[in-house]
Amino acid sequence: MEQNPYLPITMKLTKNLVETEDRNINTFTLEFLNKQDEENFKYMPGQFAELSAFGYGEAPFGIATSPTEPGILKFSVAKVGCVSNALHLMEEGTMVGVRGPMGNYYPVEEFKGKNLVIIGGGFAFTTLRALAVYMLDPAHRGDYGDITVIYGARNPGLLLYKEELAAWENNPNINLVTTIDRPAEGWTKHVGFIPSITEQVAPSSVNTYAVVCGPPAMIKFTLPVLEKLNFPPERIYTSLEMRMKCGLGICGRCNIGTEYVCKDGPVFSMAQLKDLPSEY
Amino acid sequence: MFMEERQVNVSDTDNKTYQPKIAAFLCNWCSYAGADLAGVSRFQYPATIRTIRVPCSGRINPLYLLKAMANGADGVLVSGCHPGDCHYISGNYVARRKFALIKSLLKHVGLEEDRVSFSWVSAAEGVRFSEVVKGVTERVAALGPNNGVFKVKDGGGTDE
Amino acid sequence: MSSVTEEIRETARQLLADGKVDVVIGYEKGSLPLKATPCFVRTVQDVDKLIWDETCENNLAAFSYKISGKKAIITKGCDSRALVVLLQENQLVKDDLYIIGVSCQGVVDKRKIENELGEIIEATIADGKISVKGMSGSGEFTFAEVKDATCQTCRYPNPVIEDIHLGGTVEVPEQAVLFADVLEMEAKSDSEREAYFGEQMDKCIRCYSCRNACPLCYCQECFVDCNTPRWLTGGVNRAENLFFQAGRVLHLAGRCVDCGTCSRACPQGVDIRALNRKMSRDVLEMYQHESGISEDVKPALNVYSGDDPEAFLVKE
Amino acid sequence: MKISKEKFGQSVDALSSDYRLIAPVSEAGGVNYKAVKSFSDVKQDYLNSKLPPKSLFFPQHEKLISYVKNGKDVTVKNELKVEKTILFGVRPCDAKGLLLLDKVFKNDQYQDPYYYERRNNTVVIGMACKTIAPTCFCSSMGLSPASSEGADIFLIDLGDSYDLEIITEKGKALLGDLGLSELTAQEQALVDAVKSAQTTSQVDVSTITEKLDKMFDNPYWENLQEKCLGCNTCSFSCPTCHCFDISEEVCQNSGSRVRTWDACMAPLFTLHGSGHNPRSTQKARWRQRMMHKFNYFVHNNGDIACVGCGRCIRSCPVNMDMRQIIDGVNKAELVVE
Repeated sequence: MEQNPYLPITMKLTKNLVETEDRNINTFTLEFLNKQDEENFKYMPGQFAELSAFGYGEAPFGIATSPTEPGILKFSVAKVGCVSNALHLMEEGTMVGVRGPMGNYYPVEEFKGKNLVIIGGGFAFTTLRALAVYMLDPAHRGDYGDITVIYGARNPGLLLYKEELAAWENNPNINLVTTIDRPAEGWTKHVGFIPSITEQVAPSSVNTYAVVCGPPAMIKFTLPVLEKLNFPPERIYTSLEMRMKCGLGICGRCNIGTEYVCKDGPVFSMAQLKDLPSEY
Repeated sequence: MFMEERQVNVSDTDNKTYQPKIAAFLCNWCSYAGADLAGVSRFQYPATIRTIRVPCSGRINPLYLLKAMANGADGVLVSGCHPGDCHYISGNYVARRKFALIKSLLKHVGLEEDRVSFSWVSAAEGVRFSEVVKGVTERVAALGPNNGVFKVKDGGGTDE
Repeated sequence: MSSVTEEIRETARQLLADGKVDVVIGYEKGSLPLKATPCFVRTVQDVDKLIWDETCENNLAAFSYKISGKKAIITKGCDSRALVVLLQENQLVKDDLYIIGVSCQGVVDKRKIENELGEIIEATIADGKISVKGMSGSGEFTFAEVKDATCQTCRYPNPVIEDIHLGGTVEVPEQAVLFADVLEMEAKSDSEREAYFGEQMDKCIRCYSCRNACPLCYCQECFVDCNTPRWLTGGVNRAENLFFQAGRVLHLAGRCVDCGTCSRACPQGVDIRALNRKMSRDVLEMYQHESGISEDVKPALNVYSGDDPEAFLVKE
Repeated sequence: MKISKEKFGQSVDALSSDYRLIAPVSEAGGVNYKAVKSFSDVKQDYLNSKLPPKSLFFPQHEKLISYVKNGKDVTVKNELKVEKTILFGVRPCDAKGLLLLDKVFKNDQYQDPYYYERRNNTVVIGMACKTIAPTCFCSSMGLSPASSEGADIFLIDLGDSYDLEIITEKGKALLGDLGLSELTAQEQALVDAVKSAQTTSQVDVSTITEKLDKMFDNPYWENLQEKCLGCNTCSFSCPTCHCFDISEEVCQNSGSRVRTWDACMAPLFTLHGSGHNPRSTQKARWRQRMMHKFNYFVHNNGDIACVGCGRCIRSCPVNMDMRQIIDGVNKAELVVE
């Protein structure tokens, strides 16, 4: 019999880190229990996995680590429902279930030789982080041109991966722009919503791809800006969220038209989305 | 507080001498204190109840009782303040109407009457509390383990 | 065509033409024999779709709070009781509502006919007789023979609340014993009742058509859908189906208006009404209350009396 | 070719040590597929089952995995259990329904082992319809009351005997050499009559897929579903509806992950944790239902996901009639942009 795609592997929660000041988002570091599991779990930035808190249920989350970070997986999860609450309360050392990797990934092959602008808002930054880390890896950095990251949150306390962001500030391989919605004490970087900051700092659209992830309102207002900057829809990618259960394109709830977000997505280009019904 | 999803299985029929397990929903202001008084006064009563403290008998949702039975409690006891003594003035009066209907419906669908018991026990009635628990335990024990109409077998699966 | 149908169409036409309402919620002829179906008339041109006969079995009060705007509703006795409860529970704005009252002789229970003749191919109703051509034969029934069980014990065929009344009224037959069906069930032994309800619950597939058809099941989140806490598992078996039905019935205790739409909606023919009727009888007997009769009478479970019966208490 | 019912029953019963027999039986809720001890318990005269036989492969409630927690540790167990099965008396619409479900439970990337293990271990014996209900419309869906598509062995009831046709290798392997006899001329005439029968009720689905391609924003959906109660009756009684939910059932330290039927008609079906709902109205949900059956499924799997069994029509409490809705799509005016 083929492998049962409903059967999760168990992984050990080695770190349960409070990520944001409002304590709403934690980052979980999971460790593979054996080499075999890790080898079977071949993934790329942009893919997601179904995380189980045994006794509570299972929910899909984007993988925040890049395959260039061996031995572990990280997930940054907001506290919204029964599974995420259980995960937040989980003690380090507990076993959790993981099914995946699922879905498609950012087209890193297609990005080769191109510049990239990564635009993220709020806690949708998880798989974007994976993408940035993947491209910054010495093995891959040479494949890509300039990398610009525009990342915004409501206030400084809500930015994810603060230490990493600090390191990127001083990394010549990446151009990081962080912004917050309103001025805050001690904040010396950009202030303003992502669409307007993008307009100010975005690189030329020539030979450049854009990857945009964030709350619907942010996406809605950022897309026109990118259009204005002459990014064609084929060169704008985004990752969608949907209520998912099986992650296998069977259970029937995450489709947008003929496409199942879990199986055919979650990464879509704007050109693809234009051909699909606007039901997301 | 975030409500625990975990379900507690209160049924355990492996014991050699059968001791029923009874989910007891006790009002904070009276029966819970009554149970406390029974305890500190060393009035003996069988260790059959699993106490769940509620702010008022008026807070009891019929689903609590159904859920307890579904998860395998052999019996359910609900106890509140005597009519007229409600901390919130009328909570138990409103509850009384509900309770009468719950009791009547459950009997109607075939649940043994003695599995679900209601009483009024004040904070001063330690002796009475122990009497109530003794009585309820005896009657539930006589019925034996819960295989009643609400008991969900094997986590609920029918798998076909 | 019955004169009531004519009157309904005329009234609807007036209401829409005068702009008094945005929509008239009524019945039109369904696609199956002996089946009317709810319809929503918004233009004068569509008014002639409206009908009124013994097949108008749905409780239209269930749509009253789902449809926005000012609406007129064709209202039978039981529908009107549901509207009263909904008004009491602040689910409806009275000013948005225009109640077109019609008296109801009762509705046809198609299942009774189909049990005898198989699926119905054609049927006509004329002069109180129903002629049916079914898959396994033809037959003729008197209306009384195939009247829905709910309607046979109906005590409120005439609307208790209305803005206009169309057609005549129906005389309420005197019932020697109220809730005779419940009494009969009560007289059975515990195990007989358990067996009866057990068999009923075995049929249930938890499609929730009963809940969704019920005008008074309007909870935003039903307890069966709630996942924190999770009251019910997804199991479809006797015990859990009874949990669902009992939970629902207890939530409707003192509110249920005995329209029977739950039982009629059930695709599996579960006798859901038997549970609701039991509660209605208890409420009437213990608290002398019938729901949805008057907006001024407070619902039985919202009030109390110092000397409410306490027979259910433990003896200690 | 012909076999007497008695002899056929004996052959089936002879397999009872290896196979369980699932067949139509009469029960309180109507005729349904249930395990029977012997062929003599099988109900022979039935229009169709109340619920489709899909639950045999895709139960309404099934355990996928179970686990036991021990402190921080957990042991996970696969709960897949399969029995060899003969599924007897499946009507052409339902047999076709199984073929459609086959396409759902296996896509370009995944195969559902729970469904497929059961499916692979089951032999489907189809049965032609001799009576046709006024709500049957399988003839419109490329089937007929005697189409053998989806069956491994196909039977036509001739009274005391069956006209038997082996359709697949699997069917052939099951029964072996039965010693079939020739039909008499009279029986042949009966078989021909059954084979040429069509449903009286028909709808036109010849252009519906292309039409729906252009209808996502059509006003047709606006008032179509107004009377829909949003219950799950149509989905649960549909031989091709397959949406499901996965949830957790827990008792102290052990628990299981189960899947249960779900339906696109329920508002919670697509509700996000954030509160956002991509299909927040009954209009969107009905559009999804129609699109999925008559458009998306065709694009993804090459077939319409409706077999014309008519169950949804018979069981709908408010008389939403699939035939009328299809007709409405055919008649709807396209909005020119």
